[in-house]
Amino acid sequence: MTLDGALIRKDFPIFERLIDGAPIVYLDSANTAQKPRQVIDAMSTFMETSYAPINRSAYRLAAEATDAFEGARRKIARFINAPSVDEIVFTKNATESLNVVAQSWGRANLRAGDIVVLTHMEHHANIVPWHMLVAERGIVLRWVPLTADGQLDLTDLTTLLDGAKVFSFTAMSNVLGTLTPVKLLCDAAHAAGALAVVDGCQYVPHNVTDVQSWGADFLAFSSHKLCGPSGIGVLWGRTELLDAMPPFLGGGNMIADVRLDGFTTAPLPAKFEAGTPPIIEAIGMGAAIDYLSCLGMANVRRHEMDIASYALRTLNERYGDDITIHGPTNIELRGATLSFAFRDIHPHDLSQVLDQRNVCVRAGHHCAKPLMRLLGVNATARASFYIYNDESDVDALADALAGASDIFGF
Amino acid sequence: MTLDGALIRKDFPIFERLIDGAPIVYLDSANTAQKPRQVIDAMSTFMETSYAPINRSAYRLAAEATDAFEGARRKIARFINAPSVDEIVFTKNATESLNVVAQSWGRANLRAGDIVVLTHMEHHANIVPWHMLVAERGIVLRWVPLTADGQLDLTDLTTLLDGAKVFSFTAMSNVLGTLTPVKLLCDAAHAAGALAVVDGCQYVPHNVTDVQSWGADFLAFSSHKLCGPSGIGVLWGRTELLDAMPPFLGGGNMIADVRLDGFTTAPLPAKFEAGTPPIIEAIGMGAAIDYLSCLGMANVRRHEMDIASYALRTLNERYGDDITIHGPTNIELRGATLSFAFRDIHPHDLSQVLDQRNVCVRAGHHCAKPLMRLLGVNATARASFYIYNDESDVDALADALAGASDIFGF
Amino acid sequence: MPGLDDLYREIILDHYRTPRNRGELPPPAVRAEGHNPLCGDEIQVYLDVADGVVRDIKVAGSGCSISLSSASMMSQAIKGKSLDDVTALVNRFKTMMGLGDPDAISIDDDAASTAAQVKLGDLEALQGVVKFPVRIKCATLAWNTLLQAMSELPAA
Amino acid sequence: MPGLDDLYREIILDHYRTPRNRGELPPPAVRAEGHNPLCGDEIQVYLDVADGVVRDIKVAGSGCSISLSSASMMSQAIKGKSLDDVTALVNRFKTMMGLGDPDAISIDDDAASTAAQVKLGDLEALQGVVKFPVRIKCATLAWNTLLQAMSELPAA
Ligand SMILES: Cc1ncc(COP(=O)(O)O)c(C=O)c1O
Ligand SMILES: Cc1ncc(COP(=O)(O)O)c(C=O)c1O
Repeated sequence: MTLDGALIRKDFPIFERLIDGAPIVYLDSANTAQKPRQVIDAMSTFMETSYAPINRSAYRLAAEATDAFEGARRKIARFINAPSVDEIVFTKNATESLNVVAQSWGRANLRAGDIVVLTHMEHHANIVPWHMLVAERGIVLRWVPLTADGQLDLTDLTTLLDGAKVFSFTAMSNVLGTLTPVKLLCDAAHAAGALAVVDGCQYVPHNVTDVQSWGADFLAFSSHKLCGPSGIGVLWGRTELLDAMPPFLGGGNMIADVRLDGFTTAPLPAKFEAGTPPIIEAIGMGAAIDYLSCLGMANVRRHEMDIASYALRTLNERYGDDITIHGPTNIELRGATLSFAFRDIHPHDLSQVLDQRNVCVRAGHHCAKPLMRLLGVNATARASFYIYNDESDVDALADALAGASDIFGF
Repeated sequence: MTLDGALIRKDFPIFERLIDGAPIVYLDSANTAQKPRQVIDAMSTFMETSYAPINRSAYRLAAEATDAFEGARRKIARFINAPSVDEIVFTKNATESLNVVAQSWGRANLRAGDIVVLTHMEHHANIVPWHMLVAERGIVLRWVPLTADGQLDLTDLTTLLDGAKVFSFTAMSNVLGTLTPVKLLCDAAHAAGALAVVDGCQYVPHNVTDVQSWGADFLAFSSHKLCGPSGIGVLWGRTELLDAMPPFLGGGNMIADVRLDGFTTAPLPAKFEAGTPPIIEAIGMGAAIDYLSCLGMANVRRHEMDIASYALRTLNERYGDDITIHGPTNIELRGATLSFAFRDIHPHDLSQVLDQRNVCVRAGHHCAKPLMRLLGVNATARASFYIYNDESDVDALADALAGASDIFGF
Repeated sequence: MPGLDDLYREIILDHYRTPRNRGELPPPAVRAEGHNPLCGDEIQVYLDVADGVVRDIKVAGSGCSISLSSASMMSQAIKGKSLDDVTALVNRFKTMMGLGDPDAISIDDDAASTAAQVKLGDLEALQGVVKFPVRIKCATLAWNTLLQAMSELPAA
Repeated sequence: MPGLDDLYREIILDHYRTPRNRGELPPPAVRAEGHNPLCGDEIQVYLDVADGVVRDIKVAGSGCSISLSSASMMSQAIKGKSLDDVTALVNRFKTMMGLGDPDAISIDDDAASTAAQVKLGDLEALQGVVKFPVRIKCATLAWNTLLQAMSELPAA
């Protein structure tokens, strides 16, 4: 099935809004995605008719709310093909998910000198938690380098992984759009005796995800990038690992018993869900997953490949040497997230000027400063496309770029 | 101004719902509160017209979303009279807020043998994080005991606090309804050289809160108990303390710089807000605070005192020795949260039977197992009242209790 | 909506008011303890097994009508039974509670059909609990504690 | 909605294309570094002060048109000024940027009126930035870095 961006936009109320008399060209979905009416309504309806505490009360309203909440968990388990629904831990965002891995698994298992391997294209969320263990524990970080066209350079992977305890890597770069060979990387990690931690923040919203076929150990992702609400993320982990890890946050719901002199933990997933969970958000995330599943994730991927091809072709043909688009040129190896430099215009100025035509692109370091330094820039402009975009959005971007030259007088 | 529960209920769509042909008598607000249309609409409208990333992009839509998000932070600062808006840290719930204090401040400042004082009426959220430091660090816990009518027994407070580094206590018990003398406790903590950490989860939604007049050091509370959405909580802390603490979660937004060999942290409050924050939830929480402020927190308190008085009177008059209501009888010393035992009927069965008349009360240990053991029970039934309740709800509860006797054949 | 009659059947209230096999057993009987973390209920199961047969069982602790009556009926049902029959009964009971969890799927066909044949007797009265999902944990508390006790039996 | 003309005034673009006082100063000039964590911009300010007067100032690093032009205009405006005048100018500029933060409130009346009298000159061109709140951090980056440099001056 071919997706029709214009038709999909009709499900997203924000595209009815006019700024300066024109609709919004939203090209910042790698940052956070817009919300379809189905998600907004699911959250509203839940608050209007079924809101109640989860898991702790005997009355029907609470049972109904619990069913809805746990139903969302089951949807998520299916969406990533988790072997067990109890392996789906709700967190507040992917950042917390990665911190749980680093702080809970890491503190229990990593000692001074232990090696953790990251890649040069990681988001700060998959760097800083490990830096914190460097400072606290004296673990050692190694970095997988990049090729000139922004892929992982795997030449020395075996050497890098030698003796490593963890290999934590993104399935798709939020800057370069690069898709990494996740299964191959998981296999390489395991061959070296290391855990494979996958940052799926940019991958899960855009592709069919199957943690079992990857053979991954942990997967982190956020709801807000897949058309769900903010305030909720997921950590998936294999049962044996989650079972053996110490809890991360202490409080209600994560305990079996609490006495004056200590506590025991609840079974999965409650053990990692201290306090009142993101109830309304889980309902919304479930609705987002229903929405995406209905489109079909294979179709979503194909749709984005089409847009990315068209964008690369259009921008390169129209601006030639005036534009530098980072990352792989082979569409099979990338998603529809394009970071670029345009003439000498600073990305911040570029974004501001594009905004005058309602073209929303992000300018900045994209929470990937080590990668920025590697690219030799402080910042890039980034246009990222999703289900509700189509070729007309690429054209709008290309047209708006022309306006930027005028102001800066080239 | 006297609040009219029936009028307020009209703002809450869930009270239009009929179960078995009758509306819901929701007496579980100490667990989580229902949401007014104003909050539901604020969240929907934000998603429909203004959803965008926060703080990281230059285009107008993002600037607008940022203003709305930071506006919510300002509302919260005013609501608790924080001296600076930068002291308002968004967390996922009060549980996380308390864990940040224990894990971030605690790990940096507490050593083996250091003393932390808690009370016997704390919620697990204010116990387990400290237990974790007992296991990890060897800190020592001391417990403020209770009087027979469920108040803090302060007879030996000076001795208990002697040499303590932290005094962490609830401003209102979620089981007994007891209000604690917060200012006095803060002063006592400071006189002993200890920090005063206030768990305001049950207090902030029901009373005028002023952290400056208390002289507190930290305050934790959740949005979902004050008619706001789930998925967001607050940690307020004094600037000097937050500034000196190490960060808790590592990732985007909380950094000033990230290099291959380390990172530096951003200023407050970003330093403690790693990753994409609860954006939609902050908007919703801001709307809830507007709603409550409009009613007036002093009026809310008076309304709840009236209901609590009526409830104590009605239940005691009607059921005499067949009912035991825990906690203070003096209304000045308690909120409108009533835990009780009714004849020999197990709270779980009681809750189930009351539910047949749509009376929703919680049965369980209320995440306060140490207190349960002190009371000599596994569980209590708890009816908790809020702005949308009135005397008719008390009557519904009293009537439904009669039905329970029938089934269990007394 | 299901009515309370589905839940509080007379036989359940009878077992609640007059619990069978209440008490403790001295060692070498095995003791296991179960919590319902949601409501704070705690139950202890004492199991005395010889030659693969449950010679005696006692239940202590406190709980609601559903958890205590379920424990009482369970104790009646398994006393004198072989461990194999007990296992089959546990499976049958859990199936009745709608607990089609992934583990249950892995039961082989033989075991499943054995489970289907096991007689529930009085326990059928607990069928109504399925309509009150929150109470399923109450009804299964004693059974999970029993399983734990069985796992702690010395190898034959 | 404000138009881009409010932001990209000709004088701003001129300072952006031809930045004044660009470069570095050797010690004993004080060096301070500022980040804009949102966009990754980094700026270095070198400050040479003698007898309470700014003898020289240089700016290095990279940034957008707003941050670099603001830095360039700032360097022009403060060169040769007394530290008191510089402080007054910083306050005046921050007030123009709408930064009525709590600290600013604590300025006493005298200082506030002094600040009001300080001439902004070319810097007035940056007034339009207030309409683009996200860019305020760009416009003030050099100024905050300057304050930091001043705080690191050896005590007179
Ligand atoms: C006194 C008290 N503290 C802490 C909490 C934990 O709040 P949350 O579950 O929102 O993290 C609660 C509520 O459950 C509470 O009543
Ligand atoms: C690759 C990658 N990892 C992690 C994150 C962090 O996600 P969140 O901000 O939702 O925690 C992001 C998004 O910002 C990302 O793009």
